[in-house]
Amino acid sequence: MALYEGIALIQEKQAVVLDLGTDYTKFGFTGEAAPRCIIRSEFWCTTERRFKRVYDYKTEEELYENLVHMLHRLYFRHVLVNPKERKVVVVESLLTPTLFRETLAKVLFTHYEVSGVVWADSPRLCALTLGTPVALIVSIGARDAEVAAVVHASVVLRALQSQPLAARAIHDELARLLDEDNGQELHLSDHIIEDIKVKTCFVGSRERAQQWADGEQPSPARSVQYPVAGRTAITVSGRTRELAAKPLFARDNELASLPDIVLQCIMQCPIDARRALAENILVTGGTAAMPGLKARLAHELRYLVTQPPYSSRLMVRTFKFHRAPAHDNACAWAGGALGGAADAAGTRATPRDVYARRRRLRDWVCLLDNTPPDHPHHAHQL
Amino acid sequence: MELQDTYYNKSEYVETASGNKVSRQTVLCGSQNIILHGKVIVQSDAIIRGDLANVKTGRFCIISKGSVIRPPFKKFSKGVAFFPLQMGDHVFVGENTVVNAAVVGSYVYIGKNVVIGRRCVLKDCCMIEDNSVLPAETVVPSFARYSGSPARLITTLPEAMPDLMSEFTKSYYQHFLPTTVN
Amino acid sequence: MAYLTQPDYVKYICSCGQLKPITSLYFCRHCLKIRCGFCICHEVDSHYCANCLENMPSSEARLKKNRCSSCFDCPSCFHTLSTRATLAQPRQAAQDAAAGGDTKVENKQPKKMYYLSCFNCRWTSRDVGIPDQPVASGGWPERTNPFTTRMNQLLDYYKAIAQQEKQEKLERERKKFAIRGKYITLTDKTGLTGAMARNIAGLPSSDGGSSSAIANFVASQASEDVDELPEDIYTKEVNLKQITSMAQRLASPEWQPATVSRLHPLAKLLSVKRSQRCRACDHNLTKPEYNPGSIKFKIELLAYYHVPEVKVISFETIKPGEKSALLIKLTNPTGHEMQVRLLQPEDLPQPEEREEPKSIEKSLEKSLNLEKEPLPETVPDKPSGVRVPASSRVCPPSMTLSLPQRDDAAEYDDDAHHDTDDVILWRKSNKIALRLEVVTESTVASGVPANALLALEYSYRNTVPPPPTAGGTLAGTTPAPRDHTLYTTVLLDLGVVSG
Amino acid sequence: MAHNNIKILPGATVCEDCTLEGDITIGGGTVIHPRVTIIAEGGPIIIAEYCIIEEYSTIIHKKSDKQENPPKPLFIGAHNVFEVGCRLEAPCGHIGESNVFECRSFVGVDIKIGSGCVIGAACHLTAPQTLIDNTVIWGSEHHIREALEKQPSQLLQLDFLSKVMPNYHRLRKPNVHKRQPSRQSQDSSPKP
Repeated sequence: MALYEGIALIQEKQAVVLDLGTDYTKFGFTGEAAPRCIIRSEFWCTTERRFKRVYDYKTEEELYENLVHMLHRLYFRHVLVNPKERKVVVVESLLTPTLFRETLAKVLFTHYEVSGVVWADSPRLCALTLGTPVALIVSIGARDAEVAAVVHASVVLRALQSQPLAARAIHDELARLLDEDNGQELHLSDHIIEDIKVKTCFVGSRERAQQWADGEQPSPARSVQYPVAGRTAITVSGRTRELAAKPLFARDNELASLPDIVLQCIMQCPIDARRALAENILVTGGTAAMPGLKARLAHELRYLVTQPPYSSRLMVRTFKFHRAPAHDNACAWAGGALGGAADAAGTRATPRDVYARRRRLRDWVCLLDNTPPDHPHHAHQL
Repeated sequence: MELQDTYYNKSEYVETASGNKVSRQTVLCGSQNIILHGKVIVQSDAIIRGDLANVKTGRFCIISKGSVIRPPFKKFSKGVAFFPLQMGDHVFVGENTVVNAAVVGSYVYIGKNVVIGRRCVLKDCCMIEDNSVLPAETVVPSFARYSGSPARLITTLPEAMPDLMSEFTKSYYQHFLPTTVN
Repeated sequence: MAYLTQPDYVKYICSCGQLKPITSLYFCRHCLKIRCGFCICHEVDSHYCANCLENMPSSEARLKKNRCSSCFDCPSCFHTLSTRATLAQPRQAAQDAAAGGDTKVENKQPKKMYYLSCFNCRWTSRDVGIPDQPVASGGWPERTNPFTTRMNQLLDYYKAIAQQEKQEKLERERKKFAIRGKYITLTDKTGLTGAMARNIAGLPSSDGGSSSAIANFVASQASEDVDELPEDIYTKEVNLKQITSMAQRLASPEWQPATVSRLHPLAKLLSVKRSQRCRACDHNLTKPEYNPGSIKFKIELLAYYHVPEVKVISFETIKPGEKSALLIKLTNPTGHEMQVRLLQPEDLPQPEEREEPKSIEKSLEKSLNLEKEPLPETVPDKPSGVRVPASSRVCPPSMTLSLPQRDDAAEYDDDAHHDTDDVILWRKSNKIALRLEVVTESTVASGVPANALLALEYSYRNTVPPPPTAGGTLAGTTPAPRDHTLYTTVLLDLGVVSG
Repeated sequence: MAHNNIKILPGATVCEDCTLEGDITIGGGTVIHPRVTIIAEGGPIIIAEYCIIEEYSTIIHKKSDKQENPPKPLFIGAHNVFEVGCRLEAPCGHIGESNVFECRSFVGVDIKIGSGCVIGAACHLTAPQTLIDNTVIWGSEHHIREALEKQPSQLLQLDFLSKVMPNYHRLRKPNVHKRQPSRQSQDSSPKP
């Protein structure tokens, strides 16, 4: 008997976990503590003779080709396994466009002939890395910041928040500030902007941000001369270093800043979960690794909750934060690796033959999938 | 596209019995240590440093204008040794390229303005794109296409690379013609 | 070679609809169809290290996480690190050892010590304080992922839950009725973790025998403290050379060092040799030799060796409403004489709609294989319905051209036969150069890319014996090569329509 | 063109197939390979001991408008290596010791270079900047890092070259008879 079990273990190939982010792709095996590779989501395009981003697409066909090339790079250059007959755990946002999901499914099932795909949303996967029953996941990635409440392993969908407050917003602000610092339009490439951000920028404290906003000039941090190939060095002033992440915390009448959406998410959750959520916050995503960002968010939350409109409607005063057993940028991936390994038999995967017959994916927004099983509607179906 | 004819001044080039065409405007140091295996073209202002160590090329190699073929040295605890430089058949070396490699295999395409660092090993069937820099002791595997500075693998080459390269160098040789001076 | 350094002037239309130069196409001798990298199946054939060119069996590669055990990459610039030897000063060593109070004879001779060094950016293993090693290969200290312990705890916990859930399910099935909790219904339907919710939510599990992994599990503890900015951030000078770039951090996903002093040599990632397979008939199209240094293939069914090659020699500028000359060269790469006829693309016979599902035996095997339901489609969707817009038309001559087989010895006969034909420019061994005319509609706007489609009908001699079961060939008879008439279409890039 | 005043110190190996123009001093132990161009149009160039200048390298002391009179020399320290095809343009000033100018690198006029620096292959430095000691620049994006220690000296290579090159090349004869600079460090190295 033991022998057969052994064979079964060998036969069930370790699944791969794919987190195809806007800027960076995380790819590796289930059950491992870190992805095998974190690479830019781009591939060498032979016809255009340049690196092309996966998310640069206008048509479904173009996206299909991009994904084929990207996955080819991942499978044959980094992870070095046959895609065929192997399961894939896809880490996705709950707000992934349907076109993208379906095209990815098509690529995985028909082009790479994977045996099954587990579609898993990133908030719940992040929560898996904590093991707590309740968690508030604040994920700040490349394009969007998403706040999702995970209560007993399900996402409170109506409280889901998303705003374009992430790396892109910081990069735009940083580019603007650098132009100001140097008195000219620099037209720096994205890579250089990112490098300046990573090497010099941080998120200053709330008090100092307030001072800057009020026109007071707190003594700025040291400025940096950043050398660029083929031109004079760029001045990065202390103010720029400190304020590049300002757009994330800028408040206006719409109350759409990062701390605002966190509070709104808590507010829209069931009343008995709110306190637990506020005491189980996990800030993740690549941008969350920016020095001082988590601290600033914590201070903003503690301050804003005492201000209207939250002071009267949200009776939460303590905020507690978790530390996930993974780097910020690979947290959702790590959750995927855990979930995928626990579910080694792949009971939750969409098998290829099922996909081939039905040609559709489950989606939480679709009534076919989110109707409870005992709903009378099901009687009309097969 | 088919290759166009390239013309050279007949008085400038020396053609040997084995079909090598070598410009008189080259610097062939230590020519007794340089072996060109036939139908090799060495264009003007190319330098081959046979004085440092032996240099051997295969058949149908093209050494373009201004390129430098230089055996690499290595330091040991007891002194310095220059290694012989070997080049296979059907190798193209572009203009103003510096080759410090230890071994260049067959069917290798090296673009122009390339720097091949000391003791690099270029296996058969690889391609280094124009303006690339290969740092010292790089091993370029077969069917790899390298580009950039420092050069990295960007993509792979077609499986028919040996035939493409041999056709290219042969037709280059056939289209490398003396001007008919009247 | 021109294929690699120039834009693709001639593109073939693959059977899947993609436009590709002939060098990136394959020819399946069993389906007699052109295939491309997009519509074939790639497989990992063997693992090897691109630096030391050693093969590694795939089981070992899996164990070593696809990393070479002797080669390292520079963590600073990603170039391959070189091992360098130095002679350790014995005096120094003696003094160090003196701390242990044991100065022995072996300290007398200078000892060879090795360190890793990068020839590109001059990073060395000494930069980050890694001690020199007494052996040239290996022995470098390995780091462990700081998160591994916690991840393993979590893993055990979730595996235990999954196991428990499986048992419950079995029991439930035995009892023949389903207990559905209030919470589970919705999550179970959509979620990966839905079933785990049952446990997390503290719902009673059917039996108390929950494993120790579950009982001992401690969930992550949140705290009010967050990582505050370091005090000196407003006053400290930034040294850009001490901070790592994104690329340097992500090169080691487990550690992601933020400062240069934490960089560590990266074990070199292995490369793979790929073999490629036709999706329609499962036959190999290419299969490389095992030896990493070899450029030979065991199987190499390239279009370049089986399909007549069309090359543009030169062309006149395309002008609207005018005729221009086009010189092309045709090459027969096969070992058999080939009859080629040029056609208009619309003259091609309509190809059969769907590809035949392999040989009988193959489909039989598939139908017997019950768990493998007949999958409707393995060949991917046509990436784009490639409707090739052609600005011009080629006027093909109505004659059939005969191309002799490829003859490597003939390469050395330099003289081409210059025919005085209107169409045929010259013939040389297996090559023929043609002068064609290109007609462009007067309605074509200037400035648009000029191109023309050209269809080819060619004879192809297939030397592959037919599958033995299919025709019932008698044993002993050598299967006669079969001749086929095949078609292909090429798109010629003729620059830009000029005004 | 001002008349050439080439001073070659004893122990230097200078190939005849070179272009040397202006007031140039070449230190003992230095090796100059064929096809090197050194032009001292803006003032003298002084190359110290034990430098290696490889094929197609160009060193130009550029003329400039704010030239002092008499013009200041361009001083190139000892143990510098100029690899194949590199180009150094400097109006005047001082290049430190033990630098490596890798193949096809370019150093423009407004760049100050300390000691022990490496200018990577094909790096084009044009913007004004100062390279502190042990700076390493590489790649098309001009990545910069600081090396732990100075670049190792090339004395062993020089030893080899000065022995081998006279067998194959026509050399320019040393024309300054000065006591040979001390070769202490070289003598200490073990003989092959």
